[in-house]
Amino acid sequence: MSILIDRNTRVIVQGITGREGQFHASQMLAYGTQVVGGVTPGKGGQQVLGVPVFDTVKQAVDATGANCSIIFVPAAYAAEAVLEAADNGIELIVCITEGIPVQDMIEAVQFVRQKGVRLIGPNCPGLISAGQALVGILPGRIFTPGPVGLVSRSGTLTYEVVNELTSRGIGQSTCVGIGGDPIIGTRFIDVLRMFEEDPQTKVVVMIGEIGGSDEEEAAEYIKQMKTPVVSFISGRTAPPGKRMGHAGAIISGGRGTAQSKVAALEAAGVPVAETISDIVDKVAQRLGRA
Amino acid sequence: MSILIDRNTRVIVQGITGREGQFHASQMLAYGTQVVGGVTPGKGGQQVLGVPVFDTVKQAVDATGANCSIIFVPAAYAAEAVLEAADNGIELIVCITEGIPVQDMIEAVQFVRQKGVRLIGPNCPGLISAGQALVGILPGRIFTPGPVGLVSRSGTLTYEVVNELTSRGIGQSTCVGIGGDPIIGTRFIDVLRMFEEDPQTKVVVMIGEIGGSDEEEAAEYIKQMKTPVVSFISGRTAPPGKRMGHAGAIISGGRGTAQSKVAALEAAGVPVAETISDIVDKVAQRLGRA
Amino acid sequence: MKLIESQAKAIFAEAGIPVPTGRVATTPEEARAIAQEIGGRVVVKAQVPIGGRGKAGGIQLADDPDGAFQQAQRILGMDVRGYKVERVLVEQAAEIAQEFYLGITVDRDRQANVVILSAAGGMDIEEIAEKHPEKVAKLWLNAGLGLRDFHIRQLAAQAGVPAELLKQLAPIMRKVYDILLSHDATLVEINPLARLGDGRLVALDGKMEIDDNALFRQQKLAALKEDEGDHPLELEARRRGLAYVKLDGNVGVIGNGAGLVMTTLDMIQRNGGKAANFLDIGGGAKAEVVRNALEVVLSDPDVKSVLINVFGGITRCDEVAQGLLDVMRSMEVKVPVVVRLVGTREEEGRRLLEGTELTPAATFQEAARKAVLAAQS
Amino acid sequence: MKLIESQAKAIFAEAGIPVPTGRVATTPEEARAIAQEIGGRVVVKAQVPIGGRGKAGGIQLADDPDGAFQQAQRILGMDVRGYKVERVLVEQAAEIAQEFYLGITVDRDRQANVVILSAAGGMDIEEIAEKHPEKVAKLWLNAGLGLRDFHIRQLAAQAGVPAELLKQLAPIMRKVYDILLSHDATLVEINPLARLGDGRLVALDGKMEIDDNALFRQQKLAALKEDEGDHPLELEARRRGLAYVKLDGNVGVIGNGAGLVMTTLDMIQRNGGKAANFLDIGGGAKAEVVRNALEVVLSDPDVKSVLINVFGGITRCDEVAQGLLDVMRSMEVKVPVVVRLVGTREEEGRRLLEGTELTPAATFQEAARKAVLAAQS
Repeated sequence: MSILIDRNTRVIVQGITGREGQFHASQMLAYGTQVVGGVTPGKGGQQVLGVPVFDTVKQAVDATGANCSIIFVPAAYAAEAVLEAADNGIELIVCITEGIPVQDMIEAVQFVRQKGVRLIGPNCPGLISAGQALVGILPGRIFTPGPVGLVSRSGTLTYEVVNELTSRGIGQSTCVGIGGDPIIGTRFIDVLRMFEEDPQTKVVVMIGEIGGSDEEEAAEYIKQMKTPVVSFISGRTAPPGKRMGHAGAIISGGRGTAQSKVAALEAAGVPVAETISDIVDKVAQRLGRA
Repeated sequence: MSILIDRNTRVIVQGITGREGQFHASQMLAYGTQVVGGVTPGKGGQQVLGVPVFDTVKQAVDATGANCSIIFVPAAYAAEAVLEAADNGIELIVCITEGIPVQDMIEAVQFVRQKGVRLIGPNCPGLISAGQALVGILPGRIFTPGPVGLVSRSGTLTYEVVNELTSRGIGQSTCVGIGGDPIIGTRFIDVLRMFEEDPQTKVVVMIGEIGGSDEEEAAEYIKQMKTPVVSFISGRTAPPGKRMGHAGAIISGGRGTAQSKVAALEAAGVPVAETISDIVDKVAQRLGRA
Repeated sequence: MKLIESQAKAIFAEAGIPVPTGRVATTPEEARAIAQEIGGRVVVKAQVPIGGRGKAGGIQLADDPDGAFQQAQRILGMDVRGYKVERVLVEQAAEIAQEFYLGITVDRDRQANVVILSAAGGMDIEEIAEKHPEKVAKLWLNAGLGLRDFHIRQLAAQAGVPAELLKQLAPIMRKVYDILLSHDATLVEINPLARLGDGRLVALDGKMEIDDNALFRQQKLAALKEDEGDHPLELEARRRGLAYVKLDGNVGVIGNGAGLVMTTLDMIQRNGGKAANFLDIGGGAKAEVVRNALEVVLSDPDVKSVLINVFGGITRCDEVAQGLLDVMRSMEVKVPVVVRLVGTREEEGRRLLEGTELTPAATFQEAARKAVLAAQS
Repeated sequence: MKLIESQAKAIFAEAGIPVPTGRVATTPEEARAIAQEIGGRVVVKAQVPIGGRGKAGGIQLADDPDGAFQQAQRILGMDVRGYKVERVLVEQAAEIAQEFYLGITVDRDRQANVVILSAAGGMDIEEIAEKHPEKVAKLWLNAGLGLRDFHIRQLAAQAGVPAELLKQLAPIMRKVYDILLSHDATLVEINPLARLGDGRLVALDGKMEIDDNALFRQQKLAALKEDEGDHPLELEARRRGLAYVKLDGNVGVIGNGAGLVMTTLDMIQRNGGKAANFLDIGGGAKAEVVRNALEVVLSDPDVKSVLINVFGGITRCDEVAQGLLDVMRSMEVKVPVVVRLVGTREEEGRRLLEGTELTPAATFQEAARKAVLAAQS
């Protein structure tokens, strides 16, 4: 088991003829993901990496039976790509693109929700179900199947954790990068709910950061979870009012501080690790492998 | 039992301070309907017929716990009144107003559907659950409780049928006027589904007319219904291209003729009455009272 | 209400959709002057609110201003399926390379606006749908989302419109949707949307239908309403605020409720007669409305008898009776009037009519029979 | 990016929202001339991208042009919480009867725009929410539906805005929402929205925040971007396309991934040091980007040591190493540079850096410790 994606997920790549899209499509194919087609307006009829390219998502879905789409479309057009996927029967949309205007995303996220479609991202590394499928830009080679589910607002930081988990012989179920933007399709609480239902996932690692209140909201939910959660919050030393790389990583009006998040998590009985090694130690403990 | 409304339905009247709104509110109260308040922007704080008037639907719902709204707002503002009701927790909206612009209704009907709210009308007489509640402008005194469910695009024609049913000792469960506009919130098929689930309703009378293809669609559904349906179609002699009173009663591009509807219903095994007396005869037959 | 070609094209041009250079003429002289202005070959087109003018000879080419004069002379005054041509549109003639169909209309079954695009333009959309169903692309719009670029790509791909035309097609489609919403239209159609020899897309013919219910906020369009080729009695009824349709029989009909009146027409036919009109006085009509209704019906020379069929719910039978009495007292009624009044204040209504020349009827069936007989005698 | 009062008010005025008559002055003479033009009493307001200017004495009334000159003279050059005042807004003084708060902003938790209205204007919205929570009305908008009249009535009723003001308030609210969307704003705020003695509603102060991600389609606003009071190193980094934030420590930081870099800052503090900056080179950075990053960090005189922390996923460690080498070769690096490279092409990267003056570190912890020590020595 795993959440969101597995061996049977049929993926199309929106923006497959671009540099990023093509490179990561090849990485996904190499990982064993069923990449069944791509979409680039005006390039329909071509073949890229052995899969057909279509002008529209509709054509791609009709021809390939895809149920998942990953988006590498430039920021100015990415929200529209999300709308197109949601409007044409795609069930899971993964939007990698960074820098999408907030108002575009508000519309897209609301539309996607109305359609009952799941959107991961934007401004995220996507997700991977270890040993099964990669729909994203995560470095597949560091992952190994196992009992740890990860959900994170930060890509590289997660790789650090996964790398250490794997090197200590602890595998992963699914790792979901939910993205660093203020407006995202899937939040911690959504993924935690899925991990709670997943028999493979025995421990969850949640990696948060400053900005917003998703971690606080998640803390409330975790109180009633059966699966143990280990957390980490980055940005404890970040100054207020400054965007720390991610558009969503900002303390504004005194809200969204690391301290507030740590306090909420600890109040919910969730251990908050101080360092990356500490995260892995705490996971090992909960798996009885300390 | 009944469908859509009963003794417990809590109704507010949007446009209660208008002539129409106030008159019909009094009729509904007289019938025993729980009219718990009214809404007229700018007139909040008044009392009409012993019930409080509010400026907004939100205030009315908060104060009265209403779950149903009936709209007597002028055509230019009626679609907005539907949006307001749907956006504020009303579960059943009955829009009496005639003459609402089509594009306004397209937006309203789509929004209502998205919200999972039920809209009856517009341009309809509303509905009545005989002996329980009247949410509409139907003449309550001609109804008597019993086993016949009615659904109709035409008000007065339905009263003719009900009058004759009652005079022959055959009562009614719920009578729903779905409205004479091309864009309406609830169509034949929606009401048929509800009657099929209603234990009180033993026979359904469906009164259609020229325009659109709701009757044809209903015929498809009736094939699998257990409750017998008797139908009537008006406008057999109507010329093409002319609106016959109702904005929705028009044969255009050769579609929406009475002949097409009669054929579809007969093909589905639904008896189509030739006259109003004939409707009542066919109902009596099916009830074993012929 | 329907807008004719020249009206629709004026709206297109205002919105920035390319249309051929041209103007409306009401005389051959004007047509010549316009052709002179335009220069070169022109097309002279009858402006009537009905299709089939091409087959009727209402569209003609002219090589020069004198030719335009002659063609206009021939077309003006011509009868196209019952409509007399009073105006022609004189336009620069176009060299057509390909014809597309583009329309947005209301789909009542799906409760949405539907965009229709086809690479087989020039014919009626029904004809295209029948002959080339595979070439007709349809897409139903979500009102909140509107018409987006991906919709346009989807439609173009499905209809087989060449990709190189997308850059011109996309803004035209967006404008057509804007026009639909801003003009409260239920149909905006460009057919054909032509690709000319030089590659440009131009709206060669257009049609619009405006939602009558929205005319209160479409002042400019409402002003055109009177221009429609409706029957004079329909215009008069509209002025009096009545829902009236002229029909070709001889039994005048007045009733309350569209369904009831339609059924009354049907019953008249079942009894061997034919209705002269549809007239719905609506719910809760007062005496004044009834009087207006009867006056309009009686002013129709085709009417040989009148059937008044009222089921009193909100409508009070005594109000209806009073309205009838008012007419009987103020004018000489030369045809038999059969009256069926049932429901609210039925007794009071009947009592008011006792002793008048009106023919009472107890049932729907009896009323229809009596009215038909009266018209035949 | 934040727009200051005068910029926001120019946008309000263009949209038709009433604002006081006034203009920006950069000298006392200009202030006098503007006051002369306006006539009567004026208010002279410091234009700085930060709150609290009132308390700092940056807002003053003047009875006549000479008074305006004097107040401008006093305010121009003043320091408001670290910002030097270079411009003042000279405006007609208003006789305020009541102050409202009106704002629309992005609520990231609800993933929607939220309209906020309060009858207790004049204070910060946080202060209003704290002191008068019952007077703050909020409404989250559906993007498809937008801001409708019933929303406005709902907000006004909840906020206790008198009904007689609705006629003025409704168009202002609609315009604020239009401005939010048309300018890609994440905040449009009018505070106070004042009812004057004569009953008119006027935007007396305004604030806007523009989504940096949307500046590519907001040309006019993008041109204002450089005006912001950012640190010169931040401006330089932005020119080079780098996500850089100046901080007040002495350990320069470069890493890939926002979370990784934030954690690096946190680790530096855990080890008793303090970072001089945040700098994320992002995913898949090439040598060129690394070179740019190091150059910016090294140009900061506060920097006493540099920590390069890279986890190679898409980013290749050899590319990073190459970028570092390029800098080492082209300029004299005077501070110790600690490098931790892990992941993709880690071996190749380390090999490239062998024999250089760079200090290698194997772990996150070791890297942070070494960089902090180096900065302290």
